[in-house]
Amino acid sequence: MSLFLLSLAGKYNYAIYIVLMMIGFYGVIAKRNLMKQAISLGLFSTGLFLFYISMGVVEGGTAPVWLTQAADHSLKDPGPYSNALTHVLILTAIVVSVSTLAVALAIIVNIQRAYGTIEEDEIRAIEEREHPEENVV
Amino acid sequence: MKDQVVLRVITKLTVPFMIILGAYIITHGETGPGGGFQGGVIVAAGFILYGLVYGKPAMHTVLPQRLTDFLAAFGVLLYAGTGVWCMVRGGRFLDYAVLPGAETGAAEALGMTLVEYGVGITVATVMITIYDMISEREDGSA
Amino acid sequence: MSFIDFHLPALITLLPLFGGVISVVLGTLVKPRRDLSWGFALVVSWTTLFLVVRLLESVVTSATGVVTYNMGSWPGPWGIEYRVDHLNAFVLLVVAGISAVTTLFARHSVDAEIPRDRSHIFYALWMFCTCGLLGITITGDAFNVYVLLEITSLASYALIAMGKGRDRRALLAALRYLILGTIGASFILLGIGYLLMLTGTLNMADMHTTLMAIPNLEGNRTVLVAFAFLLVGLSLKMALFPLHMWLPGAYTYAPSAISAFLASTATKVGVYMAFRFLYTIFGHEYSFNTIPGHNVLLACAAFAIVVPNISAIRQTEVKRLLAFSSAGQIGYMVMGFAIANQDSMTGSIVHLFNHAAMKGGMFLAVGAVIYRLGSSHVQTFDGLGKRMPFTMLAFSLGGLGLVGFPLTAGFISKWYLIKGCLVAGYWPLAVLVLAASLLAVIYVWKLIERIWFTERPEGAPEVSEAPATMQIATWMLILSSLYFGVRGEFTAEMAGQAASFLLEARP
Amino acid sequence: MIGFLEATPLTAMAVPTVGALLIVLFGRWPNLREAATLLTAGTLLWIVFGITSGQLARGAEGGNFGEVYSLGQMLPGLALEFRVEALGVIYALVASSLWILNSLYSIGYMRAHHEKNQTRFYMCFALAITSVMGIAFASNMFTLFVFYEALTISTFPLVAHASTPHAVRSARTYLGVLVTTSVCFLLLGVALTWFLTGDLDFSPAGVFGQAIDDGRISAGMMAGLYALYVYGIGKAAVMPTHRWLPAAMVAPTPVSALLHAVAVVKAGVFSVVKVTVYLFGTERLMAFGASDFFVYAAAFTIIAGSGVAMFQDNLKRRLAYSTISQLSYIVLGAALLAPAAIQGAGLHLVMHAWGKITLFFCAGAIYVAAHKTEVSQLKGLGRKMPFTFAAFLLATLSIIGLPPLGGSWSKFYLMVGSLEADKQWVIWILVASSLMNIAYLLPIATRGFFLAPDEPPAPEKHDPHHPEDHGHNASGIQEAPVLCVVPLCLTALGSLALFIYPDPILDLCRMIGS
Repeated sequence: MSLFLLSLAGKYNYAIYIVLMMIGFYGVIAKRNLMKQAISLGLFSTGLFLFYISMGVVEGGTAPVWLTQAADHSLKDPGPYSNALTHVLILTAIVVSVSTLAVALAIIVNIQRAYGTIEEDEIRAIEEREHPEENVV
Repeated sequence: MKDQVVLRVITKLTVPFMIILGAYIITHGETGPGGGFQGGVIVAAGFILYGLVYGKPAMHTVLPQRLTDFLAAFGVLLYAGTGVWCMVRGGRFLDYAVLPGAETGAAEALGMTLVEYGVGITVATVMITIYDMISEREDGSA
Repeated sequence: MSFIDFHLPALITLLPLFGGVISVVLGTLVKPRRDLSWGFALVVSWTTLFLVVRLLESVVTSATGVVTYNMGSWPGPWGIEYRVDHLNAFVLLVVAGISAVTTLFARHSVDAEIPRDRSHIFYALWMFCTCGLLGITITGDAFNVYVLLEITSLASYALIAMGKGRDRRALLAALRYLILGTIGASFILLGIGYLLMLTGTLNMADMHTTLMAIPNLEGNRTVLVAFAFLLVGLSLKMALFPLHMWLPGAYTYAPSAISAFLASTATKVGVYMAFRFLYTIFGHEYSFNTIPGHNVLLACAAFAIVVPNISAIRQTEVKRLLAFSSAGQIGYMVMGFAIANQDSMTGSIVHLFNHAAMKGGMFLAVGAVIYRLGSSHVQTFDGLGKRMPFTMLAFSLGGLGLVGFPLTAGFISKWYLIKGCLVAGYWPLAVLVLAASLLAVIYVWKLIERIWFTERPEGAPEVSEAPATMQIATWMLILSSLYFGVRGEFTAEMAGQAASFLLEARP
Repeated sequence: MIGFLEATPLTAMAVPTVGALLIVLFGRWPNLREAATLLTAGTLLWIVFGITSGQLARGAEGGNFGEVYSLGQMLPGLALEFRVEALGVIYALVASSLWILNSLYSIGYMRAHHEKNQTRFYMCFALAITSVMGIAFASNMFTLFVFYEALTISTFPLVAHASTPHAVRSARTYLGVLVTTSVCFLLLGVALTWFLTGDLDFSPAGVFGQAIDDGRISAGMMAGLYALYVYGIGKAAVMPTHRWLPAAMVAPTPVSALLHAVAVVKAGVFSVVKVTVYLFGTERLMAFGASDFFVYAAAFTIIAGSGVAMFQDNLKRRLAYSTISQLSYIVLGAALLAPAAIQGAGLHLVMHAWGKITLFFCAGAIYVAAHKTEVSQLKGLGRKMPFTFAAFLLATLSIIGLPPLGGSWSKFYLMVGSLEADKQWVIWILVASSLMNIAYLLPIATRGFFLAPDEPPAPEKHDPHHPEDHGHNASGIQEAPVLCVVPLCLTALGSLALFIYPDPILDLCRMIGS
């Protein structure tokens, strides 16, 4: 048991990523406010970013950049460095996630305009009143 | 926020530096940490700050909506165009080695800088467009 | 080798990308005119189709059956590698073909449903979506799949939301699709992340080699976790029961042309991704023997061909009915690749093609009805056979194909699928497949009776036949589905080649 | 290359297809459209005659199968192929000869009735005949299945022709039963056969030889497969798959005639015989006793069908149940497996077709002329409509199987067959069924001739839409239009002729299975 806890403590960032993701997941499922759903979605993605970033970390590593020595302008090996690949990947994923959020927000703004509310329950009520024979939303 | 003099003055002072910083980060992306994404966002932040403080109409006089639309597309065009330029010069897509200046290593720098600027322009303008879209009220004010 | 042939794989994705960008530029430079954006999109999409056909030719004629292209000349596993074999080429043909035909259809429909000053944006998004779909299909790099998947998804969320002009529920449907789609994509990204941790590479073929070299693979929890995440993410993206609930709304309220386009390509590319991940990366040995992935998939598929089809019967909105039916048809494809033998795989891949043609044609026919009558409620179809005979004939023929009557394409796929079930000894599934086509009979016949054997009600608005571009587009798809139903050789052989490629786990 | 109008299976299918196109093209001009129908029917008959004479010549040399004509591969290994063979010739001959008469009759009937959607009607008719030709000349089970389904689809609009809710509902039953059986059982059977043997070509030895020798097929599997086929061919209406047939009675009478004599039901029993003889092979079936069950099932259907028919007052429904019963004669003949029984089955295919189509023509003529649909309303009508009722009587005798009418030959052969198969009790079934036929068919004609008409009914509401309609009370009734009466007289005389001169049909029947 203690061994398990110890290994957990050593990989605490992985635990955090799971917690973050699950909080976001819960929000997406449980919250009836569209805006809160979008925020939860952002949280969900953040957990994912943490996972990728943790993955590339090398103990004691620095940024993977060649350093220029002041004296003769030659390049110096920076020593151990983190895996840049995962960080580059997650940079792309962050951009994707931001764009997704932006589209989500734009749609929510439009929903607010079309329905006058962003509460899912209220929208459902409106739709059921308008289209009683279909099971809509 | 028309009456917030401090804010207005500070904004006017900061915005140019933000844009310069953004441009620096985009340019620096070729050899060090930085690049189009980060730099683009910083540039956009400059414009958005300006829009927040001075109102959207003021921002639109600097950067009309059609121009942002155009630039967003132009950025992608710059990026993809660089790739195709490489193809035309006999390499593969985004094969910088065939660009002019290959012997001095400038070819890579050229290709990457063009691509980074392409990405940067697109990211900046898209960010501004998103701000534009979301902050729109039905009465049109900011 | 000419410039075009050498760069074919890259050009196929670049063309729609450039097309989309230029469409935006054109729209900002010139005042948007009615047919300008459409005409431009048309040229781009048909040129893309032409390039895809050339690529298909070169794949079929090449000695190894594989065409590769390294982005930026980075070799092999380090750079992004485009890798085209029979399977990709076939799916590319579906995507590019459907995109070209639906663009042809779109002229009047988009004019009626999208504000004119947004049309250049609309077509640009459409081309980005095509670019993404083609990119997913063509790339051999796992992370690239994710990025392009998100490009596709972002474009399609926006496209679906643009249906708000006709029905504001489009917004809700788009948001729901966005949320579930993002979760699905995140799961896929997680799965890729775990694989990256294990193998240190993103190239699919390389991943497979490295995975196979891992000792005690069946006991490796990380692989299992990656597999599970990918399975859930992919199921969401291809709308496999019970994760299909985003699909009916999204397809119902999207603009007509987009419904047809997405219904015949988006989920198909989802299925294609499942092929790639389960077969090319994990290998069918691992996916279906080492761990019982097929049990989960077969159970889902079995429910998928029954439950959404039953829902389809109850629908009163034809687009929604077709959408539910699409969710049902996914079940056939998944069943085919989960059984994992030559025949069932062939059936699955052929069905991917056939269903795209039939369902695309049907959605286009409904789009024509919406253009003329403004609604796709079942009651608008009453007696429509007299007023729009050609469109309705196309719709009915597509419906027959959906049921799987002989001489239509649907029959070919079902035949292979049944044979695959029998070969694998899953005869109850064979019976289920047959019985489920009876469900399709019910909802198709419900419409056929309305169209041909009901009088047009008193006071119904007068309608005439749909415009020529709409009819040509609809009939292109329906006729191709009929042609490949009578002459199934081409499709069956392509699919058979692709299936044997996957089963032999040739990278 | 096949020449224009050469007597081949492909031209036999092409002619009605082209005919359907012409009918659509001429849809606006009824006379031209009907001329196209008749011209097509005539051409087709000529081609089928050509095929028949070729087949008879081949039979004289001891051959049976003609050369293979292919429409190309539908799937790798599964081709749409056609081949002339005796049983197919019989079916095609029946269908094409009766189609031309049925077309004549349709013209009279449809015009007298001012039916709507006549173009669709004639077009689907022609397409149905295309499917029939496809079934008749199919050289493998796959092709047969394809056209079997095509026939179902092309006849659906005919059944639902009236477009009333009742018609549509009944058509739904029609489609539902036929599609369910064919998809769930027949297609499964075909797929299983293909999976087990890899071969679907019709040949006298059947396709299962290799698989049986390898021990991959047990007796139980063989019987199960055979059951999948026979129940899967719902058009053969072996109980309990018969429900579609009475439901299809809502169709206009020419369609009922087509369904019950020419196209659909005969496609069913034809397929059963074809499957029995050429897919399974009588020897293999006999060795396993796989078809024994269907001797009983068919016998039950014969008796039960007749039994139900006795209690039907609606004339067309009574004929429908009679058909169910009569179809099982053919299934019985096939299931008995004895050569004479199979020849009897082939003969009955022809004899019943000519007899039953006459009965339906008469029912339609009575409806057109007198608007009567119930048996109980027919008293004394024979005196007003002598030709119709005389034809009805002749056809009745043929169905019962009394000389000098064609039906007696087929019953004779079936009885001989049951002796050959050593199942004497079947004879008693046939005799009992004949007695029941007498009980439910003969009174119709006698009632028409010998009973005095009922009291003229109280003046009923006059239909304002058809003021010139033939009278609503018995006094105003006269014969139906000429175009209705002539075909039914011809078919009745045909039944007579088939008794006197059955030789070509007999020759063809003897070729079956050789």
